[in-house]
Amino acid sequence: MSLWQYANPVKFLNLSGKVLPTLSVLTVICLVTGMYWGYFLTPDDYKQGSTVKIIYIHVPSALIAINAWFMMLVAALIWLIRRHHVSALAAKAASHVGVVMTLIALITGAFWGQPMWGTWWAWDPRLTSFLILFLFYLGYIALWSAIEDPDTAADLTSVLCIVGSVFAVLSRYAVNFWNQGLHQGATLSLDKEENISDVFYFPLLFCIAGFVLLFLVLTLVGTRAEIRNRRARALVAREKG
Amino acid sequence: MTLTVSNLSVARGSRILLEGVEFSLTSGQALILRGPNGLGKTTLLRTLAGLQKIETGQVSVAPETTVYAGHADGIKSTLTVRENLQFWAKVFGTRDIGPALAAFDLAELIDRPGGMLSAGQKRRLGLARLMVTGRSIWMLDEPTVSLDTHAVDQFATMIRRHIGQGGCAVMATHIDLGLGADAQVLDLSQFRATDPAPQSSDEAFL
Amino acid sequence: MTLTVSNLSVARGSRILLEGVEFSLTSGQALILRGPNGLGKTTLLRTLAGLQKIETGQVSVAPETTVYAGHADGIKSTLTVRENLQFWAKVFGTRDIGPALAAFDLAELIDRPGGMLSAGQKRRLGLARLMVTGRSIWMLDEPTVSLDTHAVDQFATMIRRHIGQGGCAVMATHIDLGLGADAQVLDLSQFRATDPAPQSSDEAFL
Amino acid sequence: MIALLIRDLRLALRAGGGFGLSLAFFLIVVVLVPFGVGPEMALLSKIAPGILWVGALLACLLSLDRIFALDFEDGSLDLLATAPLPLEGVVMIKAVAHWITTGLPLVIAAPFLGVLLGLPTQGYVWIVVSLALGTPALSVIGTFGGALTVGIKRGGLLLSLLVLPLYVPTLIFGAELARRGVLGMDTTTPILMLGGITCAVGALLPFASAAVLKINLR
Amino acid sequence: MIALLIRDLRLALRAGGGFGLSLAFFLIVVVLVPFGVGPEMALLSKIAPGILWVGALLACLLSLDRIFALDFEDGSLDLLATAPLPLEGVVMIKAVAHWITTGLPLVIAAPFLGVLLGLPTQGYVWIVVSLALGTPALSVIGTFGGALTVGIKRGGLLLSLLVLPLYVPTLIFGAELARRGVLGMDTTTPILMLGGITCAVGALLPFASAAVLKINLR
Ligand code: HEM
Ligand SMILES: Nc1ncnc2c1ncn2[C@@H]1O[C@H](COP(=O)(O)OP(=O)(O)OP(=O)(O)O)[C@@H](O)[C@H]1O
Ligand SMILES: Nc1ncnc2c1ncn2[C@@H]1O[C@H](COP(=O)(O)OP(=O)(O)OP(=O)(O)O)[C@@H](O)[C@H]1O
Ligand SMILES: [Mg+2]
Ligand SMILES: [Mg+2]
Repeated sequence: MSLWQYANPVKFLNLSGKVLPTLSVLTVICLVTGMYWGYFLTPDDYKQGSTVKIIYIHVPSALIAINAWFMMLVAALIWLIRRHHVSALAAKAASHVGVVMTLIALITGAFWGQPMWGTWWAWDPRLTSFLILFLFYLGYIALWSAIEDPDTAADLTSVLCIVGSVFAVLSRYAVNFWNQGLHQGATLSLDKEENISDVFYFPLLFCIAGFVLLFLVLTLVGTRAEIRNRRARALVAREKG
Repeated sequence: MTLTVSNLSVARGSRILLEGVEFSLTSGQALILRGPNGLGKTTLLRTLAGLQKIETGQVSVAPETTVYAGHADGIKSTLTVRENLQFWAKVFGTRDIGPALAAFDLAELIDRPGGMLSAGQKRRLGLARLMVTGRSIWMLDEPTVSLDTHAVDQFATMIRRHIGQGGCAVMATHIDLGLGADAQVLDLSQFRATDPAPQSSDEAFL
Repeated sequence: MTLTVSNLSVARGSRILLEGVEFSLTSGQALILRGPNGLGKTTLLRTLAGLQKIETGQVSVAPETTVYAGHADGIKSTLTVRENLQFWAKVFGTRDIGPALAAFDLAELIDRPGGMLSAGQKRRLGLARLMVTGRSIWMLDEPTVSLDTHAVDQFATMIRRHIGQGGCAVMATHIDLGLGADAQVLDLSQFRATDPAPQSSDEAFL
Repeated sequence: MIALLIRDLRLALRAGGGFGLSLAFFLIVVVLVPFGVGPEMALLSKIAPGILWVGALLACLLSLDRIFALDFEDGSLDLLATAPLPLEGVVMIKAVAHWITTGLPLVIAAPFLGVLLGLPTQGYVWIVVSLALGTPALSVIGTFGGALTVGIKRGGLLLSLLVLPLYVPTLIFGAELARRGVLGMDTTTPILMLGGITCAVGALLPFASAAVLKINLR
Repeated sequence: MIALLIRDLRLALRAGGGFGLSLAFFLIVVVLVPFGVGPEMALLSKIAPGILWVGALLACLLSLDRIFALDFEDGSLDLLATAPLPLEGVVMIKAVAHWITTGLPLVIAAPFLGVLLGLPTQGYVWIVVSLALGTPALSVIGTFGGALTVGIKRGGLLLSLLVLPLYVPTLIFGAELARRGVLGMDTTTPILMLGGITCAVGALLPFASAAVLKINLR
């Protein structure tokens, strides 16, 4: 049997129902460990003070925000090529998680920026392209909700997702170009990765793992809800006639 | 140049409306579809015209021989009657809009903008469009709405001439089209989906 | 509660269409207006309803007793049948939408959004609206368009009940409304403006 | 009347009803300006109050054609005009519904968007005050414009053209109020003027709108 | 195909067809900005290229919903879809007609409006070049957005929301090109990028638009 059999909504419901409890428990363990370790067992940074601890939410959520879009892109392709309903609905569910993660990354970033850069917001390329990603999410979700027929909505949002991805990459390049033109060298973004010491690194890993699991759990739950919705619709249609 | 429909189901808004629709039409035949409000006549015609998805079953017809005329006539209110008609003539690669104008007494309205036509005049223009398409299989949804008795006669004449020249037509209507015995009548009530099954895409969820 | 029209001219787009229209209607009467396409039936009804200017002549009627129903039914596609109807009931200060729903078999469609109705179902909802207005003089433009024969019967029943209760109705139509002898018929062709005079405001320039 | 208000709010909130979209448009205008003007915060924070006001005004403008055009197209407006409601009341209710679904969200969102443009801290309260005072006038004036253009198919752009000059005084005093507030200057005159415009416009313009609507329906 | 182009141009030029209105909107945005930002010429001339680009983009945006919505509402689109024209061709023609009636006037008007914002003399040619290179991309992308939202009543604002992030690269390179031109800096990269975007978008996006339109008409 191929993997595709799980693209059947009913099979998917059964399988995901089985894995969800385990996944949820794992999520809680990772998040609690990472957060507790990060917030209570690490020292304050010598330069940034305690604000550095925003990193435990900021970085994982930013990661998820971007990768959720990739997942949606893959799901869109699967829907357009193989027309598996689960993938269309999973894309929809992922977009809801993705937009929230984008928002969290933006907000935590803003709260971090205030003490570090003295401003809530700067038109740094990285921040800017994130804002554009947020707009893409908004448009995508608005399109889903504006169309009644679920198959049509799935088709249209899939095309939007693909076209949007191309443009998102293009904007990323454009934004880099645009900002360098004005801020020669004096970019605001921190030198990441290298600066980070192991003390912060390991709890961060746990947090990232926790957020990845959280994303999976929320997306699964969302997909299941969408499937149930469609099921209810189908049943109502059969009943009423 | 035939239209054959076999075991067709049509759906709207995730509900199957008609099931197992079967009929076939060849050159020189006209078919009138009847059935109560909300049965699915409009849906069926749109499906035949390729404007809606086929749920199950087959429609075998060459798409480049059909033309559809629905509730809306697609008349631009700022273009004149002539411009409206000529546009469609060009799109369908035909030349002469004269016969179409003559068939529906539109000659005197020729320079009037579409927005200044009365309901019946609009509909006459919409029907005249059929003649300039040069297509042979016509699909008409309530073609005589708003027409006065004289225009209904003109419509019947047009249809008779069309099928006389080897064309064919499928029409949905609630009222008498004045075609008498020239057209067969098909009551769609017999195809009403009995156990209204959900649409095929919803079925996957059951 | 009467409608008296004397020596009325109506115009559209700076052309007088009908001249010297005369009729009067009292409680319990129904009047059917007939005439070929483009004669001015819609224009006349809109003038009577106060939606268009009176050229010359008089229309004596209390505006708060009339209600107009034209080609468009004013149905909001995102509101359900119930919400659509209830809105008009509230606007006109009536309470109960039950009888109106019953008169046109709308009970089973009550939670369906307006945009998901078929042409005939929309029209039935449009007619049901008349009943919730509680107004007594109805002005209807081609009320039975798209209705199936059963719904036409329901419409005739509604009109009979309305005039039986002392209401009255003016209707423009090309087809049989199923009212038989309950309604008088007025052929508007006799009032066609003979020498299509320019509209009054243009006259100043002659 | 209440029924009409409820219906309009309900229509706005239903799928495709446009609620939140003018907010999104506001967001987008504010986001686009840095792309056009360049990313320097010093420059941006200088033009921030003005851009916020222009953005709010444009977002408001774009939703104006929904006020009457939808009702006109599906025939509801004819029916409303012959219903036992005074047309002035209908116009008033339409303006109120428009403000609730468009103006109010803009007022609430403005400070957040101010962050993007680097609005100085003391500016937030003034942006909110100036928009809260000014947007009702925008809705009422917009309703007038909607009534003027009601018979015209896709009159959206014509509507903008007609309404924009009428918006100028509100914009001038509104933006001036916000700018003065940001700079810590005296704000009495613009506050009084802005409040005066909103009151006067709210009291008088509905009559003009109703008159215009009557002419258009005839 | 030619017949369709002629029809669309004719429709746009007739009364109420919207020709000139997006131009007027452009004018008004440019006029409003000084009211919002304040009258200092030094500041205005600094933001002039950016404001001109943002104004042109908004004007373009506002006319997008006419591309398909009108044809959809009166049933023409159904008839066009069953006519012997490839849908890709229809989409292409629609974009061309939109550019001729909207983009081109904007390009021509921009230098005149530049005067109002105190654009430096050497900037005029660059504003024209950048808009001439960029607006075709705006029309094509806009057509895609129009095709996406065609079945949705008054989808105008949703359309804006969908299209605006897609406009960002064009806007950035366009405004950057104009700004660099004004400052006398090197313009090769933005010219190449802008031209590249326009060509790529013009060659590929119509297929996506046609696909989307097909889905929407089904
Ligand atoms: C609104 C403001 C901000 C936004 C939208 C934002 C967005 C992002 C994004 C998109 C990433 C990329 C995640 C990845 O690709 O791995 C990221 C990573 C990061 N951000 Fe922010 N950020 C913001 C503010 C800040 C501030 C103020 C700081 C610190 C002073 C900061 C520090 C970091 C660090 C350390 C990373 C991890 C870098 C890495 O692992 O690659 N961010 N942020
Ligand atoms: N907006 C307009 N401007 C100018 N003339 C118009 C306008 N609308 C309609 N007309 C013309 O006015 C005349 C009367 O139109 P009206 O709609 O009243 O006719 P009608 O009797 O209702 O016809 P039908 O039976 O076709 O509905 C027609 O000849 C029509 O061409
Ligand atoms: N957009 C829609 N979404 C869901 N259901 C719809 C939609 N449009 C119509 N329907 C439903 O589909 C059914 C068939 O509609 P259709 O328009 O095909 O009927 P019809 O036979 O043409 O009726 P009529 O004689 O009234 O025109 C109706 O019951 C209607 O309520
Ligand atoms: Mg029908
Ligand atoms: Mg009429």
